[in-house]
Amino acid sequence: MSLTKVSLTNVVKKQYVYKLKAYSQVFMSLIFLQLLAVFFSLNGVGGMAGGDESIDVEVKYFSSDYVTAFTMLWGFITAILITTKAYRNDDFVFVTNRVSSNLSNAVFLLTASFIGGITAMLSSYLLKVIIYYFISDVPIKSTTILEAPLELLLGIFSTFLYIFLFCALGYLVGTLVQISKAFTVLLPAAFFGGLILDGLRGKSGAIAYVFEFFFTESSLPLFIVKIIVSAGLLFSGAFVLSNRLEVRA
Amino acid sequence: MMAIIPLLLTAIIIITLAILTARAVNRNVNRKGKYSYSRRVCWIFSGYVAVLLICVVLDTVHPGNIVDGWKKVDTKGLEKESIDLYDAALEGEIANIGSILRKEWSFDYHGQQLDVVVTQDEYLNASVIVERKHNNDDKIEAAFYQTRQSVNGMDITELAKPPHLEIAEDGLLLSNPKKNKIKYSEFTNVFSVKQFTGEDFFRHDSNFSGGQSILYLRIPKDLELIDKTGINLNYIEQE
Amino acid sequence: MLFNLDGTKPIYIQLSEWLENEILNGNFESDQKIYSQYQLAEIFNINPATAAKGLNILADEQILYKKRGLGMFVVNSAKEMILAKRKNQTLKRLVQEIVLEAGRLQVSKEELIEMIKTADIGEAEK
Amino acid sequence: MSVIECNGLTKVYGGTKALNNLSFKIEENKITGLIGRNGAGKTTLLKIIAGLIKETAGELKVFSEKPFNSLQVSANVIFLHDQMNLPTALNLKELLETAASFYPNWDRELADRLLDYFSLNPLQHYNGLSKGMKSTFNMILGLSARVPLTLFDEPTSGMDAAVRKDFYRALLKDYIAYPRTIIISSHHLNEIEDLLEDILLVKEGKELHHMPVADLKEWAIGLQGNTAVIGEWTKNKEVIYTKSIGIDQSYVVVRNHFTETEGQRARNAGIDITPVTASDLCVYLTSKTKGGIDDVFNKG
Repeated sequence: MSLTKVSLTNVVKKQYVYKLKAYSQVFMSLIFLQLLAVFFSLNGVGGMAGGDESIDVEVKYFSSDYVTAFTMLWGFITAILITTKAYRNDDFVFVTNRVSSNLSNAVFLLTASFIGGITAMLSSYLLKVIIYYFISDVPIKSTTILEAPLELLLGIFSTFLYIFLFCALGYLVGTLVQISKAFTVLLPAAFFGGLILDGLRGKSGAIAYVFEFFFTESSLPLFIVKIIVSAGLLFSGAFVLSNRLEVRA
Repeated sequence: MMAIIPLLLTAIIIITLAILTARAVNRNVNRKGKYSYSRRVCWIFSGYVAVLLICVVLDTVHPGNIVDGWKKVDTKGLEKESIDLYDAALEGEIANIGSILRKEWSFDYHGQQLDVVVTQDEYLNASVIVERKHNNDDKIEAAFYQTRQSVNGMDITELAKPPHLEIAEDGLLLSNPKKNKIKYSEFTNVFSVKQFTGEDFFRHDSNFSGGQSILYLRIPKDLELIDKTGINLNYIEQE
Repeated sequence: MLFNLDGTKPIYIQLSEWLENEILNGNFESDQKIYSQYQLAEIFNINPATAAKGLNILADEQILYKKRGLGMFVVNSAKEMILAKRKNQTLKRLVQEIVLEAGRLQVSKEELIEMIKTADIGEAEK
Repeated sequence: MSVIECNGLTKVYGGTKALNNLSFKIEENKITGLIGRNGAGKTTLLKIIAGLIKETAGELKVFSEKPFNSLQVSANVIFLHDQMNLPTALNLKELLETAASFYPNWDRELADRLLDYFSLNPLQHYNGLSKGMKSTFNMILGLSARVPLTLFDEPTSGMDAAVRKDFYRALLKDYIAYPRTIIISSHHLNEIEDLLEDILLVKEGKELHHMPVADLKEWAIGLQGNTAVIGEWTKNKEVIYTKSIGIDQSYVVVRNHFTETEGQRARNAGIDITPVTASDLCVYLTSKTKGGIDDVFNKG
């Protein structure tokens, strides 16, 4: 029987198509989490009361902050999920090597982030409609898609990048855990330990710095560069670490 | 820093939930069905997206309940406007900024003295500025001026009512209007948009600007006003 | 299956004997093409290499001859060769065993010869 | 051409050597039986060939390439075992479709026919299958993929006798039609013996024997008779297995170096000479002691 020649791109493409189907359950959890977030958001994300002797003003704020935050965490969890044995070894049934497996995972996560970004932004309209029709008896100030289409696009894009960053982080975390189970304890310990330490010292440490590094960047081009570079580093780290990882039953 | 802790707690809850859903979904997968699981997911997901898109449409065509008729106002000019009004009032030039005159009263009064009393509240929600007329015409003229009030950049001046004035026996009774309550909701951008539009990240910046309210009294030349309740009566200096 | 798989003889020996029987029974004439190793493998559910080994035994004994690219064919004198071989080998071995068993049972040679003589020859040979 | 070349292959798992300096070669288009006891390292070897795990020392080449992380090897090898991690979200039909997209020689018709023949519901999910049905499905995957090197690890585990028979026949027919290199590891040597061309016997991670399966039958013989006589006859022979029967009888398996006349003389001395079946021989060869389980009970 003559040998088959395969190219990496070809295999990655096939694996990607395969993963869209095989990992489809992650999109069910996306719907679930976004609906849950919408439910949490119905109470509003903040409020203000003010006024003087002649007038009292009470403002309640709604936004899809929760939905976006939930979706980012979903990306994180999804990325961890696909590094677990149950998913990782799926590749090794068919044609693969570690590079193609990682690449197709990255492309899958990119797609998932994009879908997550779009639905997270669109779900703010679901939130609005529910509030209009079922919740609020007071006037609402909002902008429709027609008034600010660019803001929607901006939202989709930046949310997509955020989710992808969280995916990259999750992928690295998941890969570390695959290498050694000790990381399931070490990583959360390091994270929470760092937070508590910062809290005790009353100073902001590395975690807060990382948080600010992304979340307070107001220049879009710089933000894009930051995300791409960071996600790239996280993925490369995961690629390098998993390249010697054996398939264990 | 402390603000992160509740955020983390929610995160933990979400992670647990997500894992549980993933598990539940996994178990669900093994059911035999006429259609494959991935296809069912595809349908459910398409349904979800369709609902979201319908909501986008509903939002654009949404007829009522939107805060309408509220003009936008440039909050930067408001402060200057109120200072200007006050200065103009003290200089007796208030009539020249007549566009913000909200209400006028006119009472006949023949006495020599008049008690000024604030009823109900302790303070009157307006500065009282008094101008003596050049003659004694036994008439007290009052006018209520107000600069624009705004909340979050929207003009709500119309919603504030002018104070209540009444001449009773030997006294001018002033009272604040019935408080007007404004309740409304605002749909703000998500943080990942605000970050780039210069809005305050993760916080909802509210601003309320009450504006300047002035009750301008023109009284007969020799009428003496007696401040019974300690409101500050500002008399316009006259040469 | 047709063969005794747990049997004492290796499969390829059993296979060559089966082919010999086929020839003896007249199922294959002189110069007729015999089964290929793949046909045999399929018939008996055995590895083709094993089947080839069975065929090669007969080829080595020149009961079959090879035509390049065409397969194996039965030689003219195949039947006679098989019969001669069986007499020489099979019968000899059987006699050996009989003698041995007779020794164990303390049957004398004369007695044994007598037993052979009286054995019913009718069905076995014809 | 050698499909697999293995030199001094060693694999250490947590301090123990699953494979210990193993060397062999597997030729193209042969069906080889990988035989050994549980824990002999069969699965480990197959995993290394399939590129799932990495050797600790030594070298193994499949199609002249190291299989670990080789896309070329992966494309030309399929490894079926009873712990296959097939995605839970896909039903059997989709799994076959996916396999078809990965393997260019995939025979769709064969896969569908086999699925139908073995009464597997294409809408069912792999996880919902019984052990035997999983094995059956693995077999369908393995046969339909038509890859140059097919590895079956215990392919018949859980299958009932009828399905096992069908499997052997299907394997052979497809092999005859599309010759390729196949390695089967199995406990049921007597069942697969006839399918095999070669046999690779491993014991404690080492290669014991690698030879055509036909030769295995003549490789050793069993001698039975009076213990003293047997002892005399087997003095300078390579003894593989001994067992005492009754008071003074013994059964001993030795390497078959007997000539025709020697055999004759042994028979005359009252020794029964019997062939040893391949599967019995493998059991004897791979057992830790020459006496087998009996040694445990023979305290004296």
